[in-house]
Amino acid sequence: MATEMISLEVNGVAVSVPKGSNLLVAAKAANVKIPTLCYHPDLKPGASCGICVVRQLVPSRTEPGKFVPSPKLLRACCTEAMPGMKIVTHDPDIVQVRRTVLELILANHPSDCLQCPRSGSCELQAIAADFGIRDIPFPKEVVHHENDTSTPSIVLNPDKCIKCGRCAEVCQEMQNVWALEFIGRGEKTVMAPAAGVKLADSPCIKCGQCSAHCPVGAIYENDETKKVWAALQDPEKTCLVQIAPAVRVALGEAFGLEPGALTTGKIYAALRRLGFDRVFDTNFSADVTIMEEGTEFVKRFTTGGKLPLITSCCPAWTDWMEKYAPDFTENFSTAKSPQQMLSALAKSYWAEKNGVEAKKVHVTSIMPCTAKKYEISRDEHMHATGQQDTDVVLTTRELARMIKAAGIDFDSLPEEKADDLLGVYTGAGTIFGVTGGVMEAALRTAYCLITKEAKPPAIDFKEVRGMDGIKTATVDISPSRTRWATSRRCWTRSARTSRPGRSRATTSSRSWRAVAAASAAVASPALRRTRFARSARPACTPTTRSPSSACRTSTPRSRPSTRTISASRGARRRSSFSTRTTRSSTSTRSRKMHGV
Amino acid sequence: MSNETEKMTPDLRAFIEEWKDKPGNLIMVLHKVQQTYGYIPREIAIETSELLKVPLAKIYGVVTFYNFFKLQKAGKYIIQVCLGTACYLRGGDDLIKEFERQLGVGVNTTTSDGLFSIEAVRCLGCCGLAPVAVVNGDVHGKLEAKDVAGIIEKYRTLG
Amino acid sequence: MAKLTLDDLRKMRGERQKAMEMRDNSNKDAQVIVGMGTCGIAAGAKEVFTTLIDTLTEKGLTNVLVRQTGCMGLCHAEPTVEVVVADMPTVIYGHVDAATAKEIVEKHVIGKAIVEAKILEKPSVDIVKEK
Amino acid sequence: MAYQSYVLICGGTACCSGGADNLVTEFASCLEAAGLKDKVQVVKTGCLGFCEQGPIVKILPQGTFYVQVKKDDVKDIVAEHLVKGRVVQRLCYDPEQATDVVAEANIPFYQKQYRIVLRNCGVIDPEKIEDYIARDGYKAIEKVLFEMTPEQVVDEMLKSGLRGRGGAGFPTGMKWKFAQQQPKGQKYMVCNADEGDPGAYMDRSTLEGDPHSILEAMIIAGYAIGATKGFIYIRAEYPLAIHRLQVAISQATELGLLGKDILGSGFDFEIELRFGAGAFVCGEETALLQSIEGNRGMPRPRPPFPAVKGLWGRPTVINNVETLANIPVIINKGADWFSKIGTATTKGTKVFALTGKVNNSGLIEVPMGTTLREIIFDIGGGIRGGHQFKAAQTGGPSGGIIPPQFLDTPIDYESLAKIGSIMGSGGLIVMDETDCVVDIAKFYLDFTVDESCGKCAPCRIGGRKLLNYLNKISEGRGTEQDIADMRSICDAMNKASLCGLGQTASNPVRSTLQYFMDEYLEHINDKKCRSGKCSKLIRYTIDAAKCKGCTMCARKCPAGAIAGSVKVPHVIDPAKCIKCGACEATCKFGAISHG
Repeated sequence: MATEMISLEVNGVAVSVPKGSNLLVAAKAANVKIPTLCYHPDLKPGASCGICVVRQLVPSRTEPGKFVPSPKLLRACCTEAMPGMKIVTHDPDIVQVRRTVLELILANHPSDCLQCPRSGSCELQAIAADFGIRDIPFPKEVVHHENDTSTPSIVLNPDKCIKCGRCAEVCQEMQNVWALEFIGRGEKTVMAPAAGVKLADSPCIKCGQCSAHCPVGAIYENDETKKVWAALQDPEKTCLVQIAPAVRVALGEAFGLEPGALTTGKIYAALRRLGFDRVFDTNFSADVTIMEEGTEFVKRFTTGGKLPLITSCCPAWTDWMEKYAPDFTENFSTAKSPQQMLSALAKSYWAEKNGVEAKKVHVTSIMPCTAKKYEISRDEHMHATGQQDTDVVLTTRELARMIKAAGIDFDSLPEEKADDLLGVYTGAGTIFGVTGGVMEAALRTAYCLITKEAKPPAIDFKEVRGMDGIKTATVDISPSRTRWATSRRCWTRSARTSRPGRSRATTSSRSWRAVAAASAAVASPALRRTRFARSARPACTPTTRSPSSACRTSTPRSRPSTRTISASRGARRRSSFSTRTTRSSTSTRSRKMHGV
Repeated sequence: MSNETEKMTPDLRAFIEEWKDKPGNLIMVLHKVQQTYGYIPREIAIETSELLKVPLAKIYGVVTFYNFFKLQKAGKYIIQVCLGTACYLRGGDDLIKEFERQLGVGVNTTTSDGLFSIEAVRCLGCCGLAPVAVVNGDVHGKLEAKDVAGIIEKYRTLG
Repeated sequence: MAKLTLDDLRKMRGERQKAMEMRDNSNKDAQVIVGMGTCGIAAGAKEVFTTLIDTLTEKGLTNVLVRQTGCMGLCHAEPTVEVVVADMPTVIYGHVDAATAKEIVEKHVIGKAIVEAKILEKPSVDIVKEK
Repeated sequence: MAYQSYVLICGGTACCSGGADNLVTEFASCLEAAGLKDKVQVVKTGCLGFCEQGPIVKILPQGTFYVQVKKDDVKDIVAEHLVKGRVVQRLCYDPEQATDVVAEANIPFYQKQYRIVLRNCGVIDPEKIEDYIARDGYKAIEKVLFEMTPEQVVDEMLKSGLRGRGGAGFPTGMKWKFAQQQPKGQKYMVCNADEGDPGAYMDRSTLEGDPHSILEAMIIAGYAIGATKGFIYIRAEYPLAIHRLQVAISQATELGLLGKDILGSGFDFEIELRFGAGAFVCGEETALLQSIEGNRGMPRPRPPFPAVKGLWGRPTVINNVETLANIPVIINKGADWFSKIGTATTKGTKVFALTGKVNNSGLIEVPMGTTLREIIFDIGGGIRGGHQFKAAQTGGPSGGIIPPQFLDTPIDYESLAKIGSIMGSGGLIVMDETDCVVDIAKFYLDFTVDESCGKCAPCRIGGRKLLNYLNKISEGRGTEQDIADMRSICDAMNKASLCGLGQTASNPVRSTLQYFMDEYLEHINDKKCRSGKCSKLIRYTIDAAKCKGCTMCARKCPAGAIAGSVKVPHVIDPAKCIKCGACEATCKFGAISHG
């Protein structure tokens, strides 16, 4: 269906934009980029900063046929372009208003740009530079709050917050987590978890979407580069590093390469030059994960285990499930995430082979997601080798900073290779990096394992109409048909539908459950019908044999289920919350949700 | 103060059940909570969140947005001093200061004996009596700073 | 009560109108109407209301109706009391306290003399009666 | 035995100073002479409100009004009026129009108040639906439901020229029309009873005094736009109004005036109450809707307007209490009748909560076009305590301050806007020379800073900055540059804020800067507050002529700011003085004063 176009006038220029576009889009069509601060294209406009104001020309009341500037300004971000509209994007008055608003915001901002983690990528800094703000006429007033450093992943610095609300929007509407909310009113508003708790005690899943969307330095990833520098300097330590699939694409951007440019070989080279003793690739353990998960699926599929099988690679996702849908934790694969597998292998298999004491091995992993920082210490299973398996997690941004701090000229680095043995991988591992990749890889592996065919068919995922973010595919593992579902945005979906009687949160989590249940329903009859049910035996690959126990959160036989794990975590949290004296009757879910 | 554990009363539970499926119920339910306990206790907020299937963050977002809802238990006697325009012009501000001075606590805080808390409110609608202070529903009109001691004494005697 | 039809409503209006015009809701000779809005109550209208009833009971008067109404708008003079006695002009008293309430019953309702000093004006004409 | 006649003599302050006391004795002696002593009662009353024309004498039961009565006139009134029953023409307010009976209804003064909205307030028992019905209540729905199409109802509203009384004055009929034109389906009718202006309580009184008129109007509106569900969003701070509404809703439901198939017309309509929870910003339409939906009351951008996308995304009309109270009358008496009242652009009446430094504070209703002077001096009885009128404020925290030169401006939306204020919801605060404009601006800014939802940067930060500047000025630390900075903040707040609260929050500052710049400059340059409100600028001085050197003040001074030896006049060091006033209170000789 062709998009309906509408015509309007921007600065006297006739433009045509798709129906439903906002005035930012319309202005762009007239070669104007209206300055914005709170607006983010991923999110519903919050309309909070007041920077993107524009003027509409309205029919004159006194002189028919003539258009006059309306005294009121419109916000371009949240105003829909209407046919025949006449918009002025800038005049001296508009620019002055924008400047004053900016000055007001800056008057309440610490402006310690040099020490700010967002320096160089801060949207406020950029817009202040665009406007050439040299001094602020209004008295400076910064209300000081404590930073929230309770999680290993994310730091909240309320002093820098401009209350744009992006973090709450992404946390609530996109991630359906509800860890952050506007708390308080007026000038006392802060973006914080409910009930006065710290982020670690909130439903936060450490996914880092808030920090990724924060325009300023109010929410940022916990910087741990110092720990890595220290390890690199420690003569006692053998420093290993692993890089996750998604990093190889994202890092290039930090060095001004085209988005999507593959820089794998350069990253290996850079890591060696930073002083790492061995450079491994998480893709290797992604392969292991696929074998584990694929095998587990085949086992459950053929012998009647809990289905559908849900991947447990993403710590934010597992955290979310434990908090919001604990009844589904048994559906989790018991396989560890690739990061944890590689670290465990490094400190057991690799250390043994190379005659290094496990406790002298230091594993740094370079990951795309802040939740990985939390995963490494989330429970006892992350200490499979007797000490914490992964020592430090750095995000892509942190690695970029290390490379820059070392002065390494990234662009001109040669392409190098990763180290054996934990550095080789297949195509299945690589596709982990793309959304839905885990599913596809697991599916392909399972297909091969079940059908014993060497080459899986191409899998075509289709988005289910009306359910934004959910993909399904049907694979014919002759004669049964298995349905697969994956969600698009990291691990959850955004539900924008809202109707009376149901809050968005309810609608969204209900639909999610509906999908999960639906896929379970489809998978089960298939299971009964399959003739491979008894005959197919899981094939073992060499990689899964010896280190297998290190790669699982627990052995299948005596496994304390993930549910048990979560309950024990819950208990730990409960005891740490001192104001709560008696145990209420609320379910595990609510306790976990509320971080009690 | 608020670290005593409140239990959900059957009456409140029934109210929540009744309102559960009505659209836009949250604020009405919170009114009922506040009416029951005098503030919004944390445990009750959590239970309400569970019963209404509303995220706790949303409940706190709402509670902290509206002046009417309190997260701390207020004093036995709530002294509301009107700061509507008429009362302000006729000295409402001085009244507040006098109450604060005599009770030794500021606005929105409670005396250590748990007896009094002071609130500044906007227009109680008795401008003819300005300046006005209301103590647990009793209106005291046309007040002057010198009347403050008497009012405090009256309720202190009641205990 | 049963649901009204259009005719019921009209009939009801007709009957009540007559009763209101007679200023007599239940064959009473006099009516004492107390302004009981928030402002009136804040200024002490409840006390006035009970004093009126008590005094009437005390005097053994059963032919006087005491009823409430909303705010007349005379906030500076709350509490206000309107007294309707047959053969006398309708009078509104302002700043009524318990003592005045007693006086109203004794002097105005019984003695048919207006109580001094606290009389107010009706703030405006009645548009419902205006045709 | 009742008296034949009653002579009411206004005993208000103004009339007494005009000689009302003499009139009482004069009447007594004249009546005695005429032998009417036992037939006529002479009563000295409270203020009858018509102070400009005092002393006033009113004769009951005829209701004849005599103005500017002098001692010599008394014998004429007794001889002519009380003995012969003839009106004394020359003493009537307007002798031209005087007929035999000059009743108050015929005197223009009493038409200064004209009660449409408040027609039943103070007349009916609000908890008796029968009382309301007797006063033409639910007559309008008879007409609407049985004789008119929804389009005709909307047309009638458009024709009447009724504009929203919530503040901005948007034509009510237009609002209804937009909602009516939306595709069929669930629509909502909302009554905005979240009256938040400090010093305004018109809606509360209306709801308390005449709740059924609001229900009736909502049924009419629901029928016109095609809504079957209504919500009344009311402040939780109004328990009595809530109670009376609950009583009214249950009575109306019981009689079948609400609910299914109203009066057998086939039209269904139900009303639910929703409580506010103490947020001024929820008076703003979109914030109000957020609040009804159970959210934080943060305004959202318009368009889309609620009439297109309102509650839960459905077309919704929001009218405030006063607007609604007009509607049954407009239907009953017709749009033509209504549109004859008021000015060219603004029809009908306006209810004001008249408070502040005025003698007769209260709730008044006047036809649009009445001047501020008439309201303050005729109806309000002038300024309290013989003080001077300094300014009036309309529109509460969103409004502006009106200086004396505009006292004769006829009140309507346009003319108030022209002089830098707004109609607002109806707070009308009168100030005298003891009020300081900087202090007033501070009061309103303090309010809006407290009540800002915090969403928009211009309002959240700008409001606080303005308040800080005002504090600085009131403490004598201001500079002229501050004024320029304040102006640019006002401008940015006005133009870049999302909702009405933010856009208008700077109005008290803008208008005081416009009309009382000299006072701001006095605070800044002379460190002086002429009204003595800004305590930091007060200067205590000792009159050397009166000071006996008793040393009491020096001993009392907590700051050690007073120096002097025994029996020698003392001196206050203004640098040390903390303006506590202890010295002034202590001095037995009245030697210490402040200014």
